[in-house]
Amino acid sequence: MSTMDHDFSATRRVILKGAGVLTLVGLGIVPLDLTRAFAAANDKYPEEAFKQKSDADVIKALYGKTAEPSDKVKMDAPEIAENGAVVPIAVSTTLADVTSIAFLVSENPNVLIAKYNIPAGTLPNVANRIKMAKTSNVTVLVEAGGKLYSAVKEVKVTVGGCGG
Amino acid sequence: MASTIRVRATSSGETTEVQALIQHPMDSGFVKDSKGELIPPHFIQQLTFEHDGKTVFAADWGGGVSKDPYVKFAFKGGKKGDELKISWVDNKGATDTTTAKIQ
Amino acid sequence: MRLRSAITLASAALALAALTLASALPSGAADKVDPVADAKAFKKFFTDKFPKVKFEDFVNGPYSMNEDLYRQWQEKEQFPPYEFSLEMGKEMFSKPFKNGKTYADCFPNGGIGIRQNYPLFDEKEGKVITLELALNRCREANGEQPYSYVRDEMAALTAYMAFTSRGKLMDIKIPNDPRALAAYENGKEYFYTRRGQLNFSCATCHVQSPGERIRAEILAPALGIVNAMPIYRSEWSGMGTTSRRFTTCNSQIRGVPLSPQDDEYRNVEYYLSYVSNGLPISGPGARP
Amino acid sequence: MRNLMPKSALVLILVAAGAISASAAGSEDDFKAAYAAAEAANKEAGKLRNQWTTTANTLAAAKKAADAGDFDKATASAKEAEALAKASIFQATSEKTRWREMEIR
Repeated sequence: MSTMDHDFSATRRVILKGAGVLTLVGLGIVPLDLTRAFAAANDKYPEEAFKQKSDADVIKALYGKTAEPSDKVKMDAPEIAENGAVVPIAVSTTLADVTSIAFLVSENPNVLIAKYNIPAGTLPNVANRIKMAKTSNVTVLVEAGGKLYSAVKEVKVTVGGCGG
Repeated sequence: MASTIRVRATSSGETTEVQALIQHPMDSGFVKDSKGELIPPHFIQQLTFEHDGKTVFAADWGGGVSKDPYVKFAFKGGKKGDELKISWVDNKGATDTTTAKIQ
Repeated sequence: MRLRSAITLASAALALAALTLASALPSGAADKVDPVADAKAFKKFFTDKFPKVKFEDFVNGPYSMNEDLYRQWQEKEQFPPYEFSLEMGKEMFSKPFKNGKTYADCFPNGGIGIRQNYPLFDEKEGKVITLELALNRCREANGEQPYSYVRDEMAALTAYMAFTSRGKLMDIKIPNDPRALAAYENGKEYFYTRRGQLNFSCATCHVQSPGERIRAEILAPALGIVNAMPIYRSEWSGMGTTSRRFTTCNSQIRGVPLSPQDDEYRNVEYYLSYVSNGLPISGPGARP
Repeated sequence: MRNLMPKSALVLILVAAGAISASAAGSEDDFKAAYAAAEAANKEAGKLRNQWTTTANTLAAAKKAADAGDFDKATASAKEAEALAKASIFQATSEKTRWREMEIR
């Protein structure tokens, strides 16, 4: 069942036409998964993924497959964040067919920070500003051609951005 | 009231670079106020950019995105004078929408 | 509990002991007040200490002294966090009071491009008038309630006024009036006077240690520090005025802050601004 | 320029701290006297425009302990507050001339 989920989200933009969803219903998918199927179709907010407490659980909830490190994923992040409340992180990649990019901070109370959906025609480069509670690995996931790639960098935080 | 969304979109001919800054507290739900009580979560969950009736960028955000969030991306196409529609919805159901002209 | 109180006491005694030990040192004679010489020495101190920092970059605080920080700042400046405050200030500035007048009516040149002249010494009143004070007086003169000196509206208004003055060189005048010199001298004294349980003066952090980290923060040099006001501080998650900077500095060293716009704070701002003459206005600024 | 604390001073401090906390006595009257003395000293520091936040905090702790009926603790805190206030007075007084040592010239 979970395999189906993965394939689904990986290629969701291709099968968004109503027929695909209907077919799934016909296959007798349980309501929970139906919701998720629609979720993908409508870019529904990945509520569960945002509640996860570890990189692995986020990746599982979001993509359901493992990520392989890639030197084609370039992350631009400071060595030492000036303040954990505002840490500028940018990513770019030379990978083709990128469909989404996600930012994870391992040591934050909720690990997933943001997921960006990249339609065809949009460049696989994103910059944003994130909060970091303390020194942590920052992971960028790039979903491209149905596969998942990652890059990791440690960012030191001396003034935390999550209270205190 | 002024929009909560500020956008700068510039076309270089082939691509359009978009930067947006949004006024929002982005409370994660993990921070305590001065009285030691947790500030309830209040953050933007989804942000979309549309050009010519098509979504060119869509963000799913958690409470870990900085206060007054900023994002930058670029897409192929887009001419000077084209409109870009930006909208967000937060976890309390509040929304805002604006349109910006590509420069 | 006992340990805690012993520590508190110990630190009290520490300050005492430090004072006692140091009081054997010769104290400077009360020299003639010479602002021109002061300003020259002040600039020389910083340019000697940081030979690589370009003179006009001193207004960029800690960013001018650390490459990693500088890059983060450059990224932030692409769409700076003070943007909303600045826009709010612009709107507020042009919106008439209930009596139909505007802020522009209270200031020379309609309030545009004049930030570099504040604070100024008012010879009629015999006191230093800061921009923040002038703004609230403008409001009161027009039948409006004054704003809090430390927060949003005041930061927004001063952000806008600073923005219209960006690049103009700080140009503080000390008129030939003994009261002006006295205010300047009093500001200088405040700047160098150690206070609070930590026994720090403004100078301890911003003259002796800029570029260094205190706890986690990289300190800004005193030279040009006022040129960037008001500032959006990530630590505050918001904007703050010069008043906010002074009062929070005082409480950080465990001293009870004076009221915002207290004569002494106005005098410190006068002193600090005067010795930063010739440096460009860079406010509103963004700081860690 | 920088005032680093010599080791000998630290010894002094510890002795002073021990002496004061040992002398803390227990009755309500003792507390009231100690509290009044601390308040007076802090007021004086206020006139010199150099109150310490820690003095106010310690005074508040003293009051809280007294309200809870713990006069041992209340008196000790009040005496501590007085010591802090006196240190702040001393600081303000000596800085009247000492600030010039820090001045850039």
